[in-house]
Formats: sequence, C-alpha cells, structure tokens
Amino acid sequence: MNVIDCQKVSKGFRRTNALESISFQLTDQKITGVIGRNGAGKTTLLKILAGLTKHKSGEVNVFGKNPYNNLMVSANSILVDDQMTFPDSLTLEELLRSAPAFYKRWDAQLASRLFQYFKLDSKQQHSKLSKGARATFNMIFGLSTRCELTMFDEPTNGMDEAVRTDFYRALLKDYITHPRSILISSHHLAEIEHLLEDILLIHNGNVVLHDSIDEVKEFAVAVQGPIADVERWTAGEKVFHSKIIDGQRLYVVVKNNLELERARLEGAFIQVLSASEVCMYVTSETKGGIDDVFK
Amino acid sequence: MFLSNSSLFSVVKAQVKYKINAYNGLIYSLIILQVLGIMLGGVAGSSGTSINNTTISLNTSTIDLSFIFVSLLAISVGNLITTKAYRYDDFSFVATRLSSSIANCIVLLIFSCFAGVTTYFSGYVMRLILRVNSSYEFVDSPSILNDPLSFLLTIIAIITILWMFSSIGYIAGTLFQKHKLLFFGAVVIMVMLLIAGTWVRISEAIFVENGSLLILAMKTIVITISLFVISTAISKRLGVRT
Amino acid sequence: MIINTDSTKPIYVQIAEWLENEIIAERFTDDEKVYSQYQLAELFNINPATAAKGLTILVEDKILYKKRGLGMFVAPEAKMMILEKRRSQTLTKMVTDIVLEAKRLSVTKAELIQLIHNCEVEI
Amino acid sequence: MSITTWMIVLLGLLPAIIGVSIVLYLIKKLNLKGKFHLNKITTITYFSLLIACGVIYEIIPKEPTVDKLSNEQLVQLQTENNSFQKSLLKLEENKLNQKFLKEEWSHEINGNTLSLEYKGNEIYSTRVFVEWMETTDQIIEGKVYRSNLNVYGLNLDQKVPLHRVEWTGNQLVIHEPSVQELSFDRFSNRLYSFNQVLYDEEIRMVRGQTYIHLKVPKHIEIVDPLGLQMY
Repeated sequence: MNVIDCQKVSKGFRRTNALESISFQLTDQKITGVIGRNGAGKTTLLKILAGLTKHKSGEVNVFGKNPYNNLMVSANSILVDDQMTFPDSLTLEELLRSAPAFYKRWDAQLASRLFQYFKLDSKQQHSKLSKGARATFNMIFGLSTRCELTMFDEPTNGMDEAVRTDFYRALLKDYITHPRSILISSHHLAEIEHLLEDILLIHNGNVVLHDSIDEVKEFAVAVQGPIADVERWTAGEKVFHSKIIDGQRLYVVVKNNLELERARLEGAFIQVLSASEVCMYVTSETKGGIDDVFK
Repeated sequence: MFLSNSSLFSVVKAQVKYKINAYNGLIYSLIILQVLGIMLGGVAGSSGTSINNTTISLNTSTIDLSFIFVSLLAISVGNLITTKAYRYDDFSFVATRLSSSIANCIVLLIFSCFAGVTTYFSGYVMRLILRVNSSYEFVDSPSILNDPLSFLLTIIAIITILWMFSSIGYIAGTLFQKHKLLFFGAVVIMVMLLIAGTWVRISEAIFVENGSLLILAMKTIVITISLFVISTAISKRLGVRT
Repeated sequence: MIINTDSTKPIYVQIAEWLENEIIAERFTDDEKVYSQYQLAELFNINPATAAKGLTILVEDKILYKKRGLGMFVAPEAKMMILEKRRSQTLTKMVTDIVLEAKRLSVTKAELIQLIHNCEVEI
Repeated sequence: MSITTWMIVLLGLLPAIIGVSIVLYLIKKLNLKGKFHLNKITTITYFSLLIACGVIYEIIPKEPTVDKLSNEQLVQLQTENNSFQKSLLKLEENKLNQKFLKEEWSHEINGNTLSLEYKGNEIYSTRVFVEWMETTDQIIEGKVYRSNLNVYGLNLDQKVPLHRVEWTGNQLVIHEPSVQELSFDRFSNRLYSFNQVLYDEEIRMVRGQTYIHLKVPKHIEIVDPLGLQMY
C-alpha cells in the first residue's frame, strides 16, 4: 500500500489556485523532499495530506484513507510547521508529557534528550519562545511522535546554522533507527539534499518532477559553446534556461539525453548540475532569468 | 508500516484530559466572579411590611448574583474555545473535528459541574459571613439535610443551565468562525425575536412551564446537546491552519 | 571524507569511490565485511538509500559480494579489480581526449594510429 | 419598528454586552498567566474551602430566634384566623380560640355613654365587637384577642407588641404600640431567579388582628367617631 496516493488534487483559495493538479504516489518509508519556490503550493499540499484542509477536487489517500477529518490518519501523521500552536497555560515540559496520550509511539526518552541537548527551558511557554527555539521545540515534538508519516514544512525557519545541522543529523539518525515516511518541504534544497532519497518538485501547483535525487540530478545539464553550435546541438530539446555570455557563447540548460554525448565529442562544454540547480532551472519562470531584467 | 489505531473514545479521553489541564487557569476567573457575587450580592429578595407600627423586613440571600456572573463566564468560555488559537491547539495533537467538538462539549460539562457546585457552595460562605456579621436577627433556612431533594435538583438545574449557556457561547463562536455574516445574522434574528416578543414566548415555553426542576433540567440538556450537535456539524467544514 | 553535494558526481558515486579507496588502501581486506548502508548513512550523514546505491554499484562491479542476512563483503581480488577498472577508465578517458583533439586539429584516423605506433616504438 | 424600540433593546442588551466583555477580558488576562501546578492547587484549595464552609455551616448548632413555619402550617394559621373572626361575628363565645385571648377585664363606668378612641395610624388593625347585655348595671366586660400573626413564615406573636387598652373615665382609649423595626436575614438554597418560575406560590403572610370584645349593658350609648365598632 502506498503511504500517499494523490490523483489530480486541486485546491483553490478565493481566486488563485494553490494546487492545480497534483498526482503522485509515495511508497513506504522514504525521506522525500518537497521542493518548490515560494508560493508553489508546498504548504497547501502538506496541509491537505495532514487532513487540516480540504481539497477541492481529485482524490487524496493517506494510508488508503481520505485524510480530512480522519482519526486514523491524524493519529499516524504529524505536520510540523511554524503555525503549530500550543496552549500557553501549559509549560513545554507539560506539553511533552501530554503527548503520549495522543501518540501511541511517542518516544519520551528521545524527546527529553533532545530537549536537554538544545537547552530549552522546560518551564517556558510555547508562545514566549524565540522563533528559533519554537522551531526547535516543534521539531523535537514532531520527531518524538514517531508518526508513520512525519511532515516538516520549512522546519529550519529561524534556526541558526548549528541547530540546523544538528536537526538534520537528528532526523537522519532517528530515521535510520526508526524508518518511516518523512516529507520535508524546503525552498533550500542544497541544505537537505544529502538526506533525501526522493524529490517531489512542485511548481505552480503541479508536480514537475518526482524522482530519486540522483535521477533529478541527471535530469538536466548545462551546455555551453558558440551560439550556432549550441543551437544545433539542442535543437528540439526542452530548454529550461538560456543566456548569452559575452555576445558569442550561449549557455543553455536542457533536458539530459544521450545525444548530448555526441555534442561533447564535437567540443561542447557540458556541465553537470547539482540537484538544487536542476530544480531551480526547471521551475524558473523565464528562460533568461534575472539577466533579462538588465537587457 | 506500523499504523496505530486510535479509537474515537481514547482520543476524546486524551483531549478532555489535556484540555482540562490546559484551561485550568479559568479557576481564577471563577473565584473572582463568585467572590464578587458574594460581596456585591447576596440579598436577592427583600420584602417588607408593617403591622401595628412595626416594620418587618426580611432579606433573603441567595447565590443568584454569583450564578448570573458564572453564567456570563460560561458563555464567554464556550465562545473562547471556538476561537482560532484554541482550535489550532487541538490539531497539534491527534484530533478530528468530531473528536474536538465532543471533547469541548465534555470539557464544558465538566467545567459547568465544577462551576455549579462551587457556585452553590459559595452560598455557604455567604451564610457564614452573614451569620457572623449580621446585626439583624437571623432566621434559619432550610439546609441540605432538611431538604436533600431540593438541594440535588437545584444543583442539577444550575449545572445544566451553565452548560447550556456555554453551548450558546459555543455555537455563537462557531458561527462567527464559520462566517462573520452568519454570526451577525443570528444576532439580528435573536434581536428581532426579542422585539417581537416571540423570544419571551419561546423561553417561557421552555423554562417557565415546567413545574419541576427535573423537567427544566431535562429540557436544558436537550437544548444544550442539540446546540452542540449543530455546532459540530458547522465546524466539520471549518479548515484548520488555513 | 566529506560528501560534497555540489560536486558534479552523484553522492552514491562518491560513496562507491570512497569505498574503493578504502579497499585500495587495504583498510578492508578480502572477504572482510564492509559498512552497511545504515553505517554509511550515519558516517556521511546521507540517506541510507543513497548509501545502498553506492554499495550496489560495487556489487555490480563484483568488488563486493552479498551474503544474505549478513551484509556486504569484499570480494577476493577486489583491490586488483579496482585498479584494473580505474586503469581502463583513465585510459579510455585519455583516448577520448586525444581523439577529440585530433578532430579539432583535423588529424585523420590513419595519421593518429601512425602517431601511436611511432610513440610505441620510441618508448 | 420605531427608533425608540431599538434604543430600548440596545439599552437592555448593554449590561449583558458589558458583562460578557468584562468576563472575556478577565479570562484572557488570567488564563494565560496560569501555571499548571499552581492552578491545580488553587482549584483543590478553593473547592475544599467551599465544601468546608458548607459542612461547618451545617454542623454548627443553630438556635433559630424565630420559628420558621412551613406552608401547611401557615395555611392552618390562616384558617384559624378566619374561623375566629367568623365566630366572633356570630358572637359565639364558646367557639372562640382561647389561645388568642390576651387580656380580660371589667370596668364600671358612670353615666350612659361610652366613647371609643384610637391613638395611632392604623385604625383598622383593631376591631371592636360589641355584645349588648340585658342588664342594668354599669359594668363593661372586655376581652382583648389577637389572632395569629405570621409574616413570611415567621411567627411574630411575641415580637409584635399588643395594643394597649386604657380607660380614662368613660373613654376607652386604644393605644397603638410605638414604632419599631424588625429585620431578619434568611438564606435560600433555591435560586431566586427560579423562584417565581418553579416553586409553589407561598402564602406569605398571615396578618393577625387585634379584636376587642366588649360586653356592654343595653342602655349605654357608644360614641364611636372613628367607626371602630363592628357590631
């Protein structure tokens, strides 16, 4: 059974369409990065998966059930984001203590160890925490639930560099000992690339790519050479990005294929891109990028 | 893949426990209002007459003022827990709108029980104070032991009415969360009914023509539960963290 | 070694290469058990699936062999095979470069072969 | 609907709105400051304090200064009063309830006139019944009665003073007692708000009256400018 099965899911707010037609499947126990630009619809998608919002059309199945208002899905999934709130009348310590009643697999030991490591004040109230500390607490909460589907929406917002590194390390170590399906959304792929097995690239409310990180990396390459040559080599190919360097040379990002090997033999300068670069170019709105502005 | 199966019952139980812990700061509001009720009020009815040049006045002290204050509190609390912040809090843990509504309903009932019993017994604080302080002659009043049935029925009536007030606050809050216009629409309808006098007739039919506290309590419970059911139905489509 | 995510090489290739280097340096000897995908994941802070991919490459190249339920082991002669592989790969790459350069300089195939012949004789 | 009606409705709702907003403000202020354990301790303390008050009140010895009568007893008293007045009207002395008898005297007057005088405001709190006697002597026999007096269930027979009856020559002067105040406190476990709605209408007052029964010889004329005489 797929953990997540989305078929043509759409969701609109007033006039804009946050999700147009999302279709993808998520198989068991992978760390998947939900990547996209700001406003691509990542947050909306995660909220739908967590059952917090209702989708407009299409079909969403989490653990084989429609997540909206479903107790089983709620019990087995958690969405950690910066909108997570807890009542102020309870201290952080009390919050952690009330969690096991809800989450059957709650790991109190992990929670308290992480809590101590990150030096959070157990007598503090959730809303009084600084942005970074709140994100840290939410992360500890999310990890400790050990939910079969654990979702993080921009989890490191507000965290400092050291905490980010620690967080990703903690996530990975916990995942190794307790494999489960983890979704991390971020617009900063480079930071989480090494953790991921799969990437779900969302752009304008659609799934652009859903593949393993290495496939994504090989999805597109940059070709550079004299304008005429480059145009000849990449004729008929989908060009994601192109720019002219010093008037004579053309730099294009195109879909990778075997024919480019011939171009290389003909003297093309072919550059492999990092996964985050691929994602960036694939989701860019204009072919020329920022350079177009300065033309 | 290991999926834990939570029953609605266990989730509601956990939520109720958690909410009672989370909202137990309400005790201070309750204490303040009851103390205020004792201090300001007490004398709910005062009757006087004169016979043979002797003026006789009898002041009857009841817990009415505390009860009215606590009723206001019940409305406010019912309203407060429907607000966004409180709904968000629910969904940081396992919850569905159904479980959340049921838990709210139960929590409000538990709070009403507590508030009802304390309101009733705050009358005894008043008795003791008046007994010590009163310069007048003191007339003994029926105590619990004299009339246990009346004691029981009065407490039940107080509790159910507080619960009903909280459900009124709850449905008002839910309507407001659902759509602000809906809320104002409901208020306008209420005011219209009030002016037309229909409201008085309705409430008379419900609350006056009873004859016994038990029937009153029953009617109140039915109204309360239907209000909660309607609220739940409305909130079912309400988004969380949108 | 620190995994470089910005490198043009995929992470799993980097993992495979690192393991090969360890074998060449004889930190793993023949028939010795190597790191599991989880140990590698921890070691390099990477996804276990990526680490597994790196191991799979080496299994496909017959540098490692699998024992069911026990893990991955260094194949006999692994070091030799790695050296062999690298040698052939390096040579292929060099030849490619030579051919490309020859093309640019309009050197024909016959001339190129002649050049190689001459070289061999001199050496 | 006129503007005034709206104004009245708004004004009527105003206290409720103000009340709710004050309470809401209080909750928001207090609820957020709470600390779990402190709250728990407060709750338990407050609750046990209240229960303790209840228990203390119920067990302390109480000596009510005034008896409180039940409804049935009040009805009984009222019936007694009514039948007393009926019997008195018929001058059936043997049927008169002797527990109402407060004073008994006889007085000899000179001349043929007896004048009645009332000093006070509440003239009708006293009624004089005259029974004509077939005799020629000058003796007037009198009996003063007062029927059951109970206000709000409080037996005030002893608390409310009697009228004073005094002879000055041929004049019978009825003095009203001097002004005094009696105040009582009582509690009700019932909610006053429910009272009108739910509890049975109580007989709240049994207003006793003072009756003066005079036995006057037939030839004596009574001067009664205030109209106290009933028969």
